[in-house]
This record gives sequence, C-alpha cells and structure tokens, in this order.
Amino acid sequence: MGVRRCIVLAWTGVSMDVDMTVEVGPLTLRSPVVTASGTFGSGREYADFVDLTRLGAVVTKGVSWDAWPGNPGPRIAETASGMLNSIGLQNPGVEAFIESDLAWLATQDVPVIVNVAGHTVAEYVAVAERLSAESSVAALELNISCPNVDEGGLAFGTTCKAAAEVTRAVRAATGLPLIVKLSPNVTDVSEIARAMEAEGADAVSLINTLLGMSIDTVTWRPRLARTVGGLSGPAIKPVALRMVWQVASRVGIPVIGMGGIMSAEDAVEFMLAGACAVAVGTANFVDPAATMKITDGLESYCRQRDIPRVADLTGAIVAQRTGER
Amino acid sequence: MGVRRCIVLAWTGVSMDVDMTVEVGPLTLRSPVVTASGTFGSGREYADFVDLTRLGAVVTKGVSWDAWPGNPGPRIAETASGMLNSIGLQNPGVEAFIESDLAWLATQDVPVIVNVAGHTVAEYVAVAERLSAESSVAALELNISCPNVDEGGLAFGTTCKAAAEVTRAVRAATGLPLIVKLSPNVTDVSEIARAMEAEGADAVSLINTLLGMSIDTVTWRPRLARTVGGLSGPAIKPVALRMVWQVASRVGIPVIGMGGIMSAEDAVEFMLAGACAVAVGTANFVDPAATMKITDGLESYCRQRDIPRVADLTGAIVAQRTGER
Amino acid sequence: MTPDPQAARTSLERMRVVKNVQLTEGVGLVVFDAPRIARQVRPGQFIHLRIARDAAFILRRPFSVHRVRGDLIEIVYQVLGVGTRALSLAAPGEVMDAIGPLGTGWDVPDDVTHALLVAGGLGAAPLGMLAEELSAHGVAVSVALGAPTGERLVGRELFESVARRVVLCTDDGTVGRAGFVTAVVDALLVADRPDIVCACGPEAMARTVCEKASAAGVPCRVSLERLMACGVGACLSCVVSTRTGQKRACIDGPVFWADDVVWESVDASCWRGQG
Amino acid sequence: MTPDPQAARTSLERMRVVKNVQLTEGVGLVVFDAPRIARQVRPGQFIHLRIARDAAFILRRPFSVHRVRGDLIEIVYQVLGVGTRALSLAAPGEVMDAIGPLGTGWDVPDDVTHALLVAGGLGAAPLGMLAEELSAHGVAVSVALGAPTGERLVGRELFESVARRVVLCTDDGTVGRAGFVTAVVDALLVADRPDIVCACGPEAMARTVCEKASAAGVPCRVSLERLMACGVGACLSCVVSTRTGQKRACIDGPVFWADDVVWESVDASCWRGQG
Ligand SMILES: Cc1cc2nc3c(=O)[nH]c(=O)nc-3n(C[C@H](O)[C@H](O)[C@H](O)COP(=O)(O)OP(=O)(O)OC[C@H]3O[C@@H](n4cnc5c(N)ncnc54)[C@H](O)[C@@H]3O)c2cc1C
Ligand SMILES: Cc1cc2nc3c(=O)[nH]c(=O)nc-3n(C[C@H](O)[C@H](O)[C@H](O)COP(=O)(O)OP(=O)(O)OC[C@H]3O[C@@H](n4cnc5c(N)ncnc54)[C@H](O)[C@@H]3O)c2cc1C
Ligand SMILES: Cc1cc2nc3c(=O)[nH]c(=O)nc-3n(C[C@H](O)[C@H](O)[C@H](O)COP(=O)(O)O)c2cc1C
Ligand SMILES: Cc1cc2nc3c(=O)[nH]c(=O)nc-3n(C[C@H](O)[C@H](O)[C@H](O)COP(=O)(O)O)c2cc1C
Ligand code: FES
Ligand code: FES
Repeated sequence: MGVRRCIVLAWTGVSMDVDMTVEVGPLTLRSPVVTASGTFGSGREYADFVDLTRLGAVVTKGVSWDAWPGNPGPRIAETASGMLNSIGLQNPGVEAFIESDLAWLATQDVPVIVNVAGHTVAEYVAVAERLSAESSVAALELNISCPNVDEGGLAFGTTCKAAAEVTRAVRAATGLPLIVKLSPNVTDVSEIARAMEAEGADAVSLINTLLGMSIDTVTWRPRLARTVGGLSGPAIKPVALRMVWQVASRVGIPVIGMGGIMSAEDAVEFMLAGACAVAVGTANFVDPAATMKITDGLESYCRQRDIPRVADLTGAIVAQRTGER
Repeated sequence: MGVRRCIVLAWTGVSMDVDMTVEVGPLTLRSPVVTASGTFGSGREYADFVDLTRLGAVVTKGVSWDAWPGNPGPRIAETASGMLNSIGLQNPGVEAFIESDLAWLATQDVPVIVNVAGHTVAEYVAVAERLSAESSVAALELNISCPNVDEGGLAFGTTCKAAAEVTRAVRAATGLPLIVKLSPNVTDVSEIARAMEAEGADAVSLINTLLGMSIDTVTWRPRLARTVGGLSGPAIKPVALRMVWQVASRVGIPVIGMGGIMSAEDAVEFMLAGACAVAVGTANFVDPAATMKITDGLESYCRQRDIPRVADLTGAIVAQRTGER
Repeated sequence: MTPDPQAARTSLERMRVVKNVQLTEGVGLVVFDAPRIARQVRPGQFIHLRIARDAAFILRRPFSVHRVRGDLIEIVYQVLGVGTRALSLAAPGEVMDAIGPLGTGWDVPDDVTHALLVAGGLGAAPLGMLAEELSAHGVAVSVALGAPTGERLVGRELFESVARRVVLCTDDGTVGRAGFVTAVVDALLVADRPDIVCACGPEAMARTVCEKASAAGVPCRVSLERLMACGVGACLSCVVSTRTGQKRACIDGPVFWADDVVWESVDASCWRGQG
Repeated sequence: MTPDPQAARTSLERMRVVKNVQLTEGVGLVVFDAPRIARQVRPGQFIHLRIARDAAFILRRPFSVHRVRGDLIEIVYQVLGVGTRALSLAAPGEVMDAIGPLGTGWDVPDDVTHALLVAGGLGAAPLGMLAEELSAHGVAVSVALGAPTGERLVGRELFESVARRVVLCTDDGTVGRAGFVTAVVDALLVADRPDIVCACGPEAMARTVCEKASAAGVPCRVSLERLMACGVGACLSCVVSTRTGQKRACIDGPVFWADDVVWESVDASCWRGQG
C-alpha cells in the first residue's frame, strides 16, 4: 500500500486553509464526507440541520424499479453500541424517486449518488439505465446486498460470481461513475472487491451492515419481525475498518469507507486505513448534524497537523514493524 | 427447528428447583454456563471469585504442541462495547500445560474442556492424541481459527475443506468428545457447521472473534502491534446470536453459543436461538464473578417462569409469523 | 389549533433539566428548560431526546410533551429499559439535547365543540396539552383515563382541572371503575356526543377506541407509537400502514385519522407491553 | 515490607467515592472508602477499577494506590481518555467496584537502608505509599520527581514530608531543575549511595533509570504499565518480556527487577505518550 506521508508546511503555525477536495475515481467531491445510503432519506429530511452544499455527496436510499413495500415492523432493534435494521429497502420505485426526491435534490448544490437495488440482474440494469438518463445523477452505488432472486435468495454480494455478473451488466448499461457497495458478510471481502475492479467498477464502498439478530427474552420472539437484520453503528467499526484496510491495500480503485463513523477521529481512522471518502450512517440518527461536525472536525484535524489536503490522510497508516498483511 | 415449549407446572407459585443440567452430545454438564477459551486462564486465576464446581465446564485457553510465544504488544485495544485482542495463542505447549494447568484443574470438581490449537493438521492431531491420554480431560474444543500454515496462513476455519480435513484427522485420533469452534469470518457459517457434523464432531461452538482493527489517530499506527485482532464483547452479540440461530437450525449436533454474553438475559437469548450451553468470555474481564451471576440469573429466570429444566429454553424461540429462514 | 408552518420546522435544542421526580413506582416527570420547543410545540407533538452520551445505547428516545409552562416543557415517562432508566437518574442542571417539536400533533379541527379524550396508561402523556388547549378554546372536554391501578393514573389532576367530565378506570378497581378504559367509551360516545375522539395508549386499546368511534360515526384521531431511529422521516423504521400507503409515524404521525390506519395483527406489530 | 500471603488474595470491593478533586489541569485525586483494600494493599500494588456501567467502554482500568489513610485509599489519575474522563466526573457518594489489591508491589528487601525513588509524571502515583512506608521503617529515602511543569509534580508534598531529599525537575524549568528527571539520577546514585532504586514513569524514562542503576551496580525495581483486560493473570494481554520468559504485568508485576526486564523497542511497546 502506498504510504503517503503528510507534507509539513514550512509556515507551520500560520493558520492554513485545508483542501478538503477528494477524488473518488472520476468524481471530484468537495469533501470526503458523504451520507450512507438509507440513513439520510433524500437529504431533505436533514436540510434543517445540515448544509447540504458542504457534503461531498448525498447518497440516497436504495431505489428499485418498482415500488418495494419494505418489511413488516418492528424494523429496528437497538443493540450495544449499535442497531439492527430490517427496513427491507422500502422505496417508491425509480420513477417516483426521480419525480420527487431526485427533483428536489437537483435543486440543491450537491452531487447525488443514487443507491441502486434490485432482485434480479435485469432489475438492476433497468434502474441504472433509467437513472443514467437523469443529468442530476452524479454516480450510481450498486447495493449488492439485496436478496438475489435469480440465485434463490442469497445476496448478490456474497459470491464473486453473482457480484461480478450484476456489476458487468450494469457497467455495460451506464456511463455514470459506478461504485459497488460490498457486503461484509463474506469470508474474503477483498476477493470480491478485486472482482468488482475487474468488471470496471470505478470505486467500491464498504461496509454494508453485518447480519445480526436479537431476541426478546420476555416474548421469546425475535425483536425484528423479519428475525434477522443489518447491524450498524460504532459496534461494527473495528470490522469495517479492517475490511477497508484489506480492500484498500488490494485494489487499485478508490474505496469509500463506512461503518460506525460517529466522529472526525473515526473518519480519520478510515482514511488512514485507505479510504478516499467516508460515509456517515447511523450517526445521523444520533446527531442530525453529525456530517457537519465530522466535516469541521476533519478540517481542524488537518489544520492542527499542518496537513494541506485531507486526501493526504488516505492510506497514510504507519504499518507496524511487526504488522503483517 | 424443533420449537420446544416450556412446560408450565401445575403447582405454579410454589418455589421450584430448576434442573440446570444440560447435555452437549455425549457430555452431561451440571450447568449450561461454561467459560470461553482464552478468557479464563486455567480457572485458577478466577478461583477467588468463582465457585468452579458450579460451572458447566472450564474451557481452557488454546494449547499447541510446542510453546507459542504469542504476539508482540500491544495485544488489546478497546472499542465501542467491545475489545480487540491479538494474544496470538501464547501458551506453554501441551506438556507444560498438562503438568501445571491441567494438574491443578484435575483437583477441582469441574469438567475440563481443552481448547486445541495448531498450525498444521499434524500439530492438531499430536495435541489431541496427547490430551486423550489424560483422564482429567472431558472433551476437546478444536480452535480452527489458527493461521493455517499448511494452506499458507488463512485460518483453517474459513474454508470447508481445511476445516473438514483437520476435524477428520483429529476425530480419528481421539475418543474424547469433540467440539469444533467455528470462525464467524465466513460467508456461510452453517455450511461449515454441517461439514463438521459430517466429519463426526460431537458439537460445534461459536462464535470465535470477528476480525477487526483500530488505528491510533495520534500516531497513525494500528493500536494492535499485529494490526488486526479479534473483536469480542457485547458489540458482536447480534452477529453471534444470528450465527448460533442459523447453525442450530441446520445441524443435528448440539451448539455451544457465545459472543458478548454479559448477563443472564443474554444467555437466555442464545439458548432460545438454539444453544444447549453458553460460554462467557469478555464478561469475565468486566466482572470476574460474571459466570456465577449469569448462572444464578438463568436459574431464577427459569424459576420465575416455571420452566423446570434450563434445557427447555434451547431452541424455544417463537418464530415470527413473517420470519423466514 | 391549526398547524403553524413555522412551528413545524425542526431543530436541535440544548435543554437543561429543571426538575426530575418520581410520580409513582416506575413513572417519572422531568421538566426541561426549552424555550424554543416550549414556544413551538403543539399538542400531540413529541421531542426526540438524546438521554446519554458515551453510553452503550446510542439512539434517541421519543417522548410526547405533556404540558408547557412558560419556557418549561414537561415529559411524563415510564421506566421501561435502559434509556428511561438513565432518564430517571438525570439530575437538575444536566443538559440534554432534543430534536423537536416533531410530528403531526392532534391538530383537532377548529369547529369542534366537544372532544372525548381516551387515554390508557402513559397514553395520557400526549393528551395533557390537548386537554388544556381545547378547554382554553372553549371546547368541552371529556376524558376517559385508564391505568392498571389508581396511582398510575397519569395526568389525573390536570384532566380534572380542565375537563368537563373525567371517568377514571383501573384494572384493579382501586380508583374509579374496575376494568379497561375501553369499556366506558361507548357510554361516553352516547352521553357526551363528542364531535371528535382522541385516543392514545397501548395499540390494542387504541384500536378498540378507534373502532368504537368509527361505529358511532365520530371522527377519531389516534396517536401511535413505533420504534424510531431518526425521528425526522429519513430511516423508515417507524412505518404505519394506512389506506394511502406506508406512513412514517415520526413525521406523517404520530397522530393519524383513525379511519386511515390499517391495523396490523397484534402478532406482528405489538412489540410492546407483551410481557 | 515482605509480602503477606493473606494480602495477596484478590477479591472485589464495592467502594464509595469520598472525595474527587482536580489537582491541576488534567490530573485528579479520588479518595475511596475501601476498608479491605486499605488494609491489604502494599506499596506498588494497584486496583482494577470499574468506572462506569452501561457505558460504551466496558473494560476496567488499573490504578495504583497512591496513599492509604485508615479505611480510605487515594488514587491520583491523569485524564487521558474516556475512562479517566468518566472518573473525573464521579461525585462523592457514587459507588464503584474494584478488584484488588493486585500485583507484586515494590516489595523492597528488608535490609535496605537507603532507597532512591525516581518518578516521572504520574509515575509518582505508586511511589507515594512506598516513600511513606520506607521512611516509617527508618529507611532513608531520596526522591527524584519529574514533570512537564511545576504544577504537575504529583505527590510533591507527600515526598517532601517523608523523604530525606527531594530533587524536583521540570521540563520547562518552572520548578526545580530544568530538564528530564533522568538527568539527576547519576548524581543521586553517587551522592546518596542508595542500596535500591525504585522507578516508575514513561517507559523510556524508566528504562534509562534502570540502565543507570545497573551501571552503578545498584539493584533496581521498576513498575511497568501495560494495557490490561482481566487484571488477574487470565488473558495474557499485559505481557512483559523478561529473561525468564513472558510475564504478566498484572500478577507477575507490575513491579519487576529491572535486570529481569527485556526492554522492547519503543517502536513496538510504546503505545503511550507518543502524541
Ligand atoms: C411519538 C412517541 C411518543 C412517546 N411518548 C412517550 C411519553 O410521553 N412517555 C413515555 O414514557 N413513553 C413515550 N414513548 C415511548 C418511549 O419512547 C419508550 O418507552 C422509550 O423509548 C423506551 O426507552 P428505553 O430505553 O427505556 O426502553 P428500551 O430498552 O429501548 O425498550 C424497552 C421496551 O420499550 C419498548 N420501546 C422502545 N422504544 C419505544 C418507542 N419508541 N415506542 C414504544 N415503545 C418503545 C421496547 O420495544 C421494549 O419493549 C413515546 C414513543 C413515541 C414513538
Ligand atoms: C499497574 C498500572 C497502574 C496504573 N496506575 C495509574 C495511576 O495511578 N494513575 C494514572 O493516572 N494512571 C495509571 N495507570 C494508567 C491508567 O490505567 C490509564 O491511564 C487509564 O487506563 C487510561 O484510561 P482511559 O480510558 O482514560 O484512556 P483510554 O481511552 O483507554 O486510552 C487513552 C490512552 O491511555 C493509554 N492507556 C490505556 N490504558 C492504559 C494502561 N493500562 N496503562 C497505560 N496506558 C494506558 C491508551 O493506550 C491511550 O493512549 C496505571 C496503569 C497500570 C497498568
Ligand atoms: C436504517 C438503515 C437503512 C439502510 N439502508 C440502506 C440502503 O438502502 N442501501 C444500502 O446500500 N445501505 C443501506 N444501509 C447501510 C448503510 O448505508 C451503511 O452501509 C451501514 O449502516 C454502516 O454504516 P453506519 O454504521 O455508519 O450506519 C442502511 C443502514 C441503516 C441503518
Ligand atoms: C483475550 C482473549 C483470548 C482468547 N483466546 C482464545 C483461544 O485461545 N482459543 C479460542 O478458541 N478462542 C479464544 N478467544 C475467543 C473467545 O473464546 C470467544 O470465542 C470470543 O471472545 C467471543 O466471546 P465473548 O464476546 O464472550 O468474549 C479469546 C478471546 C479473548 C477476548
Ligand atoms: S423514525 Fe426514521 S423515519 Fe420515522
Ligand atoms: S491483564 Fe489479563 S493477564 Fe494481565
């Protein structure tokens, strides 16, 4: 992994403007801080708390071809330093999304990355094609954690073969920058990341939620109506960071890191581990202004250390003498 | 999954003795609460806090053929509701273990389950054979999360092939009850559990730690000298519980559940999900009497609900109407 | 009584605990100094409270505003789990932040002349402000208030001071009529001829009230509880099935027109009060 | 001064906070009512403290006992992270539990007549009790005490009240000699001819003191810090390399004979104080 050392400015002590711009493959973002899909609505819900123009991008919730009703409730359960969700990708379908959420986002001065969901390869392709016709879409993020109907229910993201197939098909269908969002519920996430790179993905984002479960000891029922759900929040940060580090050191395309980022320090960890940008998810629920605080914190972290560009943090982890890959 | 309903006693209200005995394959344990390998020393370290005779079993730290020095420090790092460790299976080798730890344990009135480690199939077999000659060993727990030298470093536990190979070899080498401890860092843990069942394992235990990482944002170094380590504690409980439930519903052999159990309620969750017994790990560090409190709590949980046998909890989860496997 | 668009704007407020007392075993009253929320909040709205920092539980907790006095807002809470336990330990002077005011509120139509409020247990919490405001506007208010036992009749004094009639029901008969509060609803619908019913309580109880109001042809508003992560409409954790599709309890509710609600089977939706 | 086997038995004690004050920016003193630990603890031993419950950090934190007064034990702590921050907020009356007393203690041989104690920063914490006990036994005590600045000279009054000689060093020269405390060790070894040196502080400083003592042929005890999970010898997170193999700082230490310690490269072991 290319270890880039920070460049210490000669005029140390003088207050410095930190360049917060980052490049994520073909995308240039004005900040490394983006929102995590499904946790920020269309951005409108947080407009009272967040200056959207200061975000690197708004990543929307997952959008499928038809409207999906999502799962029955209860859809969330709290766990130690985390939460489980089984929202089930409730969304109004791509046309309704374009008419309402995207139309509103297009009036905001912020890049829009649309998270794409599908039950079949054909559905992914249809959604990607439809979105490619919209000039207000900056990039697509392929959510390959959806249940794979073509393969009988296992998520697309858990086998190289299925993940490659959907990425290949979508790559052929869109000229938009393509980010593939990886599932952490796999033996070797970097193997899948490499397959995505080979299929022409412009970037990978990770991690999606870890599959988890919780049981009510009074009723003896699962706390989630769907029994299992996705674990997010600080609890998963160590796993997410490890996966980002593994993937960043094994692929040539940029990595967007996420999983339990609550503070600027957390964001720094992900960047040091190799992420070019970071996504904030569950933290929005805890503090609706979390993205702004993390952005400010990242900037002052760099300023205090005379790091001219936030991008200099990417991959700058100092490998331990005794460390090994 | 066989849902066993609790039998409500006719004489409700009368204080009842709860039968705490559980069967784990060929083993009969006087309590479902055992210790998690590596977190309880040889039991001696906790003898001031714990009445060992009230434990289902003491599961020892991992024992290899030769002495292993373990990893350089720092070996632990704290994370949100959890901790990372990279102890590296430091142990004095099987002979020294037998002479000191096992000799001491043999004087205590508690079944001893020895956690077996190895870098090669031959090493596992040698340790298992040597321990089989000791009458004070009640069972072996095969730790297949060790780096697999035969296969070039990946853990034995992450592929069915390697896991099956080591289990087959050890099965042939010992007449002792054989528990295989599964790694959670896999795409499909139940597939591996089924392979273990096919190889003649008497039980499976899960989960071992999730691979994680943490970075010091002051020094830009990993907090663990070995960069990555195993995540344990409440943070991982939802993942552990999900895996126990998946495995218990897909294998016919008993499951020992663990991962973040801090309280009796946590233990109940694992039993409802299908565990016959539960192991307590990180909780010992938080409260050295944790195993006793969990045992007492389990007993009164059953008593309050007129559940005559703690074993009645096993697999008694009420599947949600809308739940699916 | 109609929504003021300005008031609907949500933001974060740092609030100082002014008072925190136990009302009865397991039920507390906390008073916050929260000038902005106090000014903006409408009856039935709630705040999304961050109870603790550095705690193992990370999510906010939604609580209805029970009453407003000047800059102060009052919350009545039941100690159920880790969050409300932590809340019960908060000392005066501590500072917590809340998002709010949130949600639709009761938004009772202006032309109402007689309202029947039906509350079960902590369901009385969001009805306090409503009773006060309605009676201040000259609306005749009847209240049916139920609880397991007399001590747990939340807001009794408040209701008795502003309502024309208050019917108390306790499961154990210690105070008022013995039995569920739903049992008195039919009689009140006939006797008081309300032109609106407002209901809040455990979902099975609320549903029964809604069905009775519907049978009597009286419009009915109902406040529903759901587990909430964001509180602002972003996460879709709090959905309620309605005739016009899935709605978010946090911003499309928590108060709905009863006729719009598609009641789910208790089996799937009643994750509360089953123990 | 020799270990009492009974005292070595560890157990859990519930301790009430009697006092908790800031000594200087970022350094606090907390006093616990802990009769059993107060009775059993030997100089250099520590307690493994559970600071918070229901918090996102779950592990205990090790702290040396600085001083004992009757049933009370005193801990001097530096606010570094989430645990010590929480500790700094503990109010009198709060109850925490601790495992202890733990570890080897200084266990200075009985025939010692002159001891040199060298402390850097919070390294003074475990030396307080030792200075008191040695001087009570008629041992002449010299202390070299270092800190970044005068205000941070931990335990200064205690040492000045019982030691024959106290040499103060501050990095910024505000009090005593300017420079590191290690700079005065050679002179003290010559001037006071101690028959034992006891050192505690940042690892690089402690190592330097040990090397100087060794060069002068004076036996040296050193207290080392490691991250600790269990505190009782079970988890192997706290190992120290010694000539006789890997030892656990929690029960084989934290105080070691300096000559036994195999110093690791700062690169690998210095996870502290690098910032
Ligand atoms: C709009 C709204 C207004 C509310 N107003 C009040 C109020 O004024 N006073 C009051 O005491 N409670 C009110 N609640 C419920 C309150 O939010 C929960 O009781 C509280 O979140 C429980 O937190 P806990 O950490 O103590 O319990 P947890 O440990 O989180 O859970 C304990 C039990 O409470 C249930 N629970 C958790 N969150 C909710 C929730 N959001 N709604 C219902 N049940 C929940 C859990 O499923 C579990 O059975 C309101 C809820 C909503 C949605
Ligand atoms: C035997 C022993 C005795 C000690 N006695 C004292 C004492 O009397 N007074 C005092 O202030 N401190 C003492 N310490 C250090 C004290 O335990 C740590 O400062 C404390 O655990 C930090 O907790 P935290 O949550 O504030 O910091 P964290 O957030 O956990 O970490 C903050 C920083 O402190 C470091 N740290 C964490 N734990 C330890 C540890 N066990 N030892 C050293 N550094 C650590 C971390 O690596 C990090 O750099 C002692 C440590 C040991 C091993
Ligand atoms: C309520 C909720 C809904 C989510 N919906 C989506 C989604 O639609 N598409 C997707 O790719 N990821 C989704 N995620 C995953 C997040 O984008 C993110 O990968 C994960 O939560 C880890 O980040 P965090 O710990 O910061 O939340 C969702 C997460 C949550 C909590
Ligand atoms: C410090 C430490 C050492 C461990 N050593 C071993 C070991 O030697 N063999 C093993 O199979 N598991 C080992 N484990 C894993 C635990 O046995 C257990 O599977 C895991 O920690 C999850 O349980 P917990 O969350 O209750 O700790 C270790 C865990 C910890 C924290
Ligand atoms: S709580 Fe998030 S949408 Fe309602
Ligand atoms: S802290 Fe566990 S062995 Fe020392």
